[in-house]
Amino acid sequence: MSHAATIDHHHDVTTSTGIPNKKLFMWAFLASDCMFFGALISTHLIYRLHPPPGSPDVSKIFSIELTSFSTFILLMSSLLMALAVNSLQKGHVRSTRHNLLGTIFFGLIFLGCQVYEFNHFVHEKGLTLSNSIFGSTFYTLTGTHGCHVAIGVLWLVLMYIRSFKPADPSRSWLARAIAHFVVFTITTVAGTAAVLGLVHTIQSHESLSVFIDHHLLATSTTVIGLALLTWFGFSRKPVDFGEANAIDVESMGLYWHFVDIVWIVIFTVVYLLEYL
Amino acid sequence: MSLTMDAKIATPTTHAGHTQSKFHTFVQIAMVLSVITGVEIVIIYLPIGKWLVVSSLVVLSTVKFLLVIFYFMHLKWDKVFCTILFFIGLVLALGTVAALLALFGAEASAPLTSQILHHSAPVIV
Amino acid sequence: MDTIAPASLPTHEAPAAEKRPWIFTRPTAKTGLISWLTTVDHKRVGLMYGFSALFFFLVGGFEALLIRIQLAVPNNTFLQHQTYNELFTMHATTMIFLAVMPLSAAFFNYIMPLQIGARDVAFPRLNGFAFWVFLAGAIILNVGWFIKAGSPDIGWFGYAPLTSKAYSSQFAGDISTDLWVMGLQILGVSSVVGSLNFIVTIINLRAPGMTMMRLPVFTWMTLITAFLIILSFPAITIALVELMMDRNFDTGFFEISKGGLPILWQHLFWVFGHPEVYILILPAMGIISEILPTFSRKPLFGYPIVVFSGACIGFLGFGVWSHHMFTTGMGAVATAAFSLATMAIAVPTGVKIFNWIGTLWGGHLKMTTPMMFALGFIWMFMMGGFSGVMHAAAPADAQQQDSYFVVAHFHYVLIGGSVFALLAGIHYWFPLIFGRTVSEFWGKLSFWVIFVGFNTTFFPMHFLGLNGMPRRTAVYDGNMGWNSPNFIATIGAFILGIGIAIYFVTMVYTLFKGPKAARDPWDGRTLEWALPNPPPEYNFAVTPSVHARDAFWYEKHHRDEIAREKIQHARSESEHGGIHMPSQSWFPLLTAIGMLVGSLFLANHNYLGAISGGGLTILGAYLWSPKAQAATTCTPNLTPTAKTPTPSTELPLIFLFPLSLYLSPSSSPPIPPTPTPSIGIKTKD
Amino acid sequence: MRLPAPSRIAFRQLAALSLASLASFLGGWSWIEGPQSTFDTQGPVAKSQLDVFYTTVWVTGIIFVVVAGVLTYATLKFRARNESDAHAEPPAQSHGNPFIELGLIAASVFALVIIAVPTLRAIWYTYDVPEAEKANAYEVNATGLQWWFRFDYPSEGLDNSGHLVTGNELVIPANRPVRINLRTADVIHSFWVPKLAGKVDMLPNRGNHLWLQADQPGYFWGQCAEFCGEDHAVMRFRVIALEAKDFAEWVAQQKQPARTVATNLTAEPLRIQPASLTFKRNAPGWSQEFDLNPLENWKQKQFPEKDENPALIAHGRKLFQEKSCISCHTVRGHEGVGTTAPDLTHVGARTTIAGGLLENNEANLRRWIIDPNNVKPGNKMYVGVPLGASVMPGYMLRDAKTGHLTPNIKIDNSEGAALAAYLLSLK
Repeated sequence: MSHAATIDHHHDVTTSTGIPNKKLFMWAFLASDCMFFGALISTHLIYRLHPPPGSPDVSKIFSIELTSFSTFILLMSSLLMALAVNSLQKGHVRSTRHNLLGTIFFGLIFLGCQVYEFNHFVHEKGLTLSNSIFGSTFYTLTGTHGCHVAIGVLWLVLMYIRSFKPADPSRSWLARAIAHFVVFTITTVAGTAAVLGLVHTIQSHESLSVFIDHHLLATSTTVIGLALLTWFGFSRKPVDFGEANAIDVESMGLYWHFVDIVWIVIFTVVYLLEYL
Repeated sequence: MSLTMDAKIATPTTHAGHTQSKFHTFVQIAMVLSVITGVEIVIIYLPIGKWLVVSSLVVLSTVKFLLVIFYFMHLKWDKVFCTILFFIGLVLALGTVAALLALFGAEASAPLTSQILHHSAPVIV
Repeated sequence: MDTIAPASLPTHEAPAAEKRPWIFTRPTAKTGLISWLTTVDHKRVGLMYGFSALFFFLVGGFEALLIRIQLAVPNNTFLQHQTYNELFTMHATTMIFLAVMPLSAAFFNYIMPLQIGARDVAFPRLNGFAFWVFLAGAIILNVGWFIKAGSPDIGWFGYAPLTSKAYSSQFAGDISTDLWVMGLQILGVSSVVGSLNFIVTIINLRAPGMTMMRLPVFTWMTLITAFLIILSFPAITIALVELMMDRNFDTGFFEISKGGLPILWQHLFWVFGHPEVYILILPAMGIISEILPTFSRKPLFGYPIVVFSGACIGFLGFGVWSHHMFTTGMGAVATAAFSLATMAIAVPTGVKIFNWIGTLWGGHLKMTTPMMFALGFIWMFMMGGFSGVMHAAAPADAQQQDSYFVVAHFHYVLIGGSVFALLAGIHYWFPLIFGRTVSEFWGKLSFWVIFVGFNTTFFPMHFLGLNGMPRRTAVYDGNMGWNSPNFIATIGAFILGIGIAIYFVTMVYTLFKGPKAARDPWDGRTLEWALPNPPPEYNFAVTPSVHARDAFWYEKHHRDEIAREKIQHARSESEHGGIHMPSQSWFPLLTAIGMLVGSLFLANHNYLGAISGGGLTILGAYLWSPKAQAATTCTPNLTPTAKTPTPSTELPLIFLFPLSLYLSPSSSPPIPPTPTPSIGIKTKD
Repeated sequence: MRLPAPSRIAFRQLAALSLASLASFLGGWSWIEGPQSTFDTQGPVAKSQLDVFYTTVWVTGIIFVVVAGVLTYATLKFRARNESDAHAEPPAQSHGNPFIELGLIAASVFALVIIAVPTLRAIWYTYDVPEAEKANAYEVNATGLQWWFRFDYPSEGLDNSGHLVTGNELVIPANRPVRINLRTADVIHSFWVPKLAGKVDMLPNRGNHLWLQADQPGYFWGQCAEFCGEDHAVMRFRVIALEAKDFAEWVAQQKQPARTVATNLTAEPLRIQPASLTFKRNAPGWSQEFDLNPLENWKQKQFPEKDENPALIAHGRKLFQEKSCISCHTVRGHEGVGTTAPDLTHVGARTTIAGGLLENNEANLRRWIIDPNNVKPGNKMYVGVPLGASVMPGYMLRDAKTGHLTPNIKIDNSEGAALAAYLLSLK
């Protein structure tokens, strides 16, 4: 596609309807995904409306504070996603990158909250995947949603890396992109471990040296990883990424917002209604 | 779309109507969404009728849902066909959920309680 | 094959070649095994769907014959009960998911883009991916025949709790049910991905002037079927996920001891399963709606109503699933509601039959083989439809459900309906796809043998069912009055088998030795017949513009107008760099292999292996994604005499033997550039 | 749709001939008059279902004749007869006629209404016992198990505790509505006695029911109609409807503990070497003599066998304990206490064994006891009953890991004869 021409983001003249193919694809996929979550939510609701004997007291398990926090986080990530699309539609690649990074960051926090929540429920509230139907439906429903978020984060990361593809095709890029991705993954894992370690240290009132003792590897990996990421992200060469890619980011955004609206439904149906 | 076979060069079109930034709109929407979420959390603790809580929760969630799909997901500015496409799936999904809940809610379909289960099937398992 | 850039071509944007490691070199072979493994051409993908579907059709047919041998006489010992159960499970699964659906997909792939005047589908690599994933699912489903655990033996419907570990695992390594779960899951991915592609293609890649109400009916039915697939498969995906969780992670979705409700499985299954019935029959109706007008030489009677009734069937199809569950004690109200909704669906179906007869009325009917199959379809489908109305009446269904009456009913709909139409379609489009003419004598002979064999097999089953014979029974006693109908049905099955054999032998013979077909041999009405046979890679040398519903018919009757337009279009297209074709890619195949490996490990409860399979999938998808801009440009030779590369003889060889690498044209002495001057190809990136 | 027949007369003769030969081969009405025929209705529920079926047959039949007639006419009238026809100018390119189409839609809707009205009426009628007769209805619980049926009579309490339980043969009062609660102990089964009522499934964790009524005494065949695993094909049962008086007698008889045959304890060791029997797999277990008058034969079965051998019976009773039969089977008043398998207190008075598969006689009992896997492959008596994670062994001990079977109980021919004699004495 020509990059030179001005792009009308709401009308693609090469298609019969004027809707870009990727957007149409994504909307059709989301229609299909509605049925997907519809079936999951029905399963959950059916078992909630007809609880089998021995179902746990759910309102004693849930923590509304944590869930509200992750709901808020997901809403904010949606905002950043919308802003990312908006920036790219105006051709602002750097601002797009920042918004993408923000979305990734919030997405990771949401996932972290979910991991913490699951961990908490399993170890402290005794709700496991197999010891009650509520556990089965709850973990499967929210876990499937979590998988959607994780896929979204992965997609965001790949899109972020894609935004560094040099405009000059003779420069080697694929190996660098893979390295970038690997560093991203390692830094995320190490960073999560380090932050958890820090929280744990503070909770148990231990000194910082204890933290360094136990989490030196994770911390140093994080620091090195962040440095590398900064180096990867530092690029002034012209890139093969711009207004024409707005449709790619927009389709990804549609997916991300959909994950958000599914959470809106889950938040109400699975969490809030339990408090009645 | 890059792989479109009959590629034509996009004719320069005027960005009628979308030139001004949507930045502020998006931020405002996000604030509204956060506020609604806050209201929802408060509502469940209010000492009012259960039906009122449930219906306000449904209404508020629907508002959030619609705000996200029409603004963040651009349906407001896109061809109406996208909206139709998505609503086909959405309506069928809602219909299926409603039908399933109604089917299971019917008296004839109530599951046996464990007590009856053991009464009539004391064998195997 | 090297890329050729004839000097005569205007050089549009010639960027420096991208630097890539050898492993990422773009495959460019146009013939030979690699060209098939990396193809993104909708026609080649369609052919691969077609040949694999026909292979599995024969496998499923063979399973059916074994079943019929066992039931020929009472108290037969030909098969063990267990084997019999595996056979009927796999017969249904194979015929539905591995034969009829992919055969329909073959037509969607091959014919639909031609009918709308497109150069390929909207996402060509995704299309290749859908096929490879389908093949992966087919392999997973059939792996059971070769391992100790055996094939799935739970029925194609897999009703819980028979699928739970307690009832299906005879020993720790019994993974037959897991294979069924993973196989169906993978097939679901393939179907949904393929359908999303078709939806976008039909909605977005129509030639100028091809409005929605000018779409050929087959394309319309493709669209509706694709919608049914994307909206119904999620239900079974979730059901299968829940079952998989039950089997692998001890959750309690369908586990009775934990208070699970097996009836929920039935609901989720039929929320998918009933639209699935229409997924199987709507493409067939589309094919019939193409064949009848062509051979009556007049337009389809009441096109808008046929289209609308198709959409209506699709929509109502989501609201009637519980009629498969009339005997599960849903309560009188639910039963009544689903009973009425089911009867309502008979109206749009009946409308189609009226319109087909209306199409015949006043036409000049040419009694060719496709026409015979199409007429046979109307008769058989009508009978299947009427027995369908009988089930819709819930009280009558209480006697018919799970009896041979139902077996008779859906075979009338699926063989007399779908398979007849698909066989008609193969015959109808054979000259276009392979450029050869099928013998009318052998075609008609095969039709009559199939027709007689089919009715001999399945008509007596109505009586068996009403006389109280339940389905899925490996043996029956000789005092029940079921002996002669069963014996006749078995004879009929063999006649049907002979008919199918005649059909296939004729087709294979024609493929290699048949006389060359003339262009537009049937006096066709839709755009695909405007192409030379077999169609070139880029389909239309010049994008057609459409002025009326039967676009090609209009072209043939307005030659001057169309010729003027063509010249204009050709000029404007060459100004824009000629024809852009997507380039081939290994990554759809790689991604699908990742899914195959991951699923096999997951079925084996080996989570490390499953994760590495998943990793391979992600790797494939990742390597695939940054190449989004890849496309090659080719310029068609507008002189129709030029020979274009034909897949006709190559594909079957590739499917039969890996050795075909050596047999296929690419391994014969290197092709000098001269035979393919028709297409100049250069890589554009 | 027309055979390219050389001449129509030849075609007609051929058709007539084949019809005639077909009719003789098919044997008249036998196609719809089997023991499980849905046409030969014997009660109001099946009758109502058949009436709906006939309505659908009439309506669709008439439509079929009309549409098929038009289709045939159009095919014959408009077909191209020769080359010039095929190459003639195309006919008028007409696109349809909305009035015809709407008219046909209206006609189809009308036809469906004709079907819908009786359908709705029958749905409510067949769903539950009519209000007026509810008080008179007799209640039974039927439970499906892999692969047999257990029948409980909750209203027939026993002296010490519990209520009457039988297996595979459901005895009901004739001329009285019977409400059957349908339960299952494992997978889904379906209860189907075609001559009395259509089927209703037995679903885990779900309380289904059906009702039926036999208009007169009779002996009815039934079968599981939902695929339920390996031996689904041989999961059968019988329903016996009796006059009120006979039924009361039967209940009284059944409430008694198992019959004990007086033994003359002459301490002489038993030496019986019965002729060994061989049975092919799937060999039929029914006889034509029995089918001639099944109800009468059932009644005969209620009386003790003529040639009872008390010593043999006593030996069988001992074996019944030694071979661990008692841990799965109940024989009220004798040693058997198990509940995972059919109650055998009055098994001698039943006409069938092995889940309605074999006629209950000495030879079949021996066949079933000696080699159950040959009669019903994979049955629980042979491979054991799963109990949670472990397996309660049957004739075989199953390794949970490999699925490998090692012998656990072995019964030879003479032991089989003794056990058969014992079981036949339990009237």
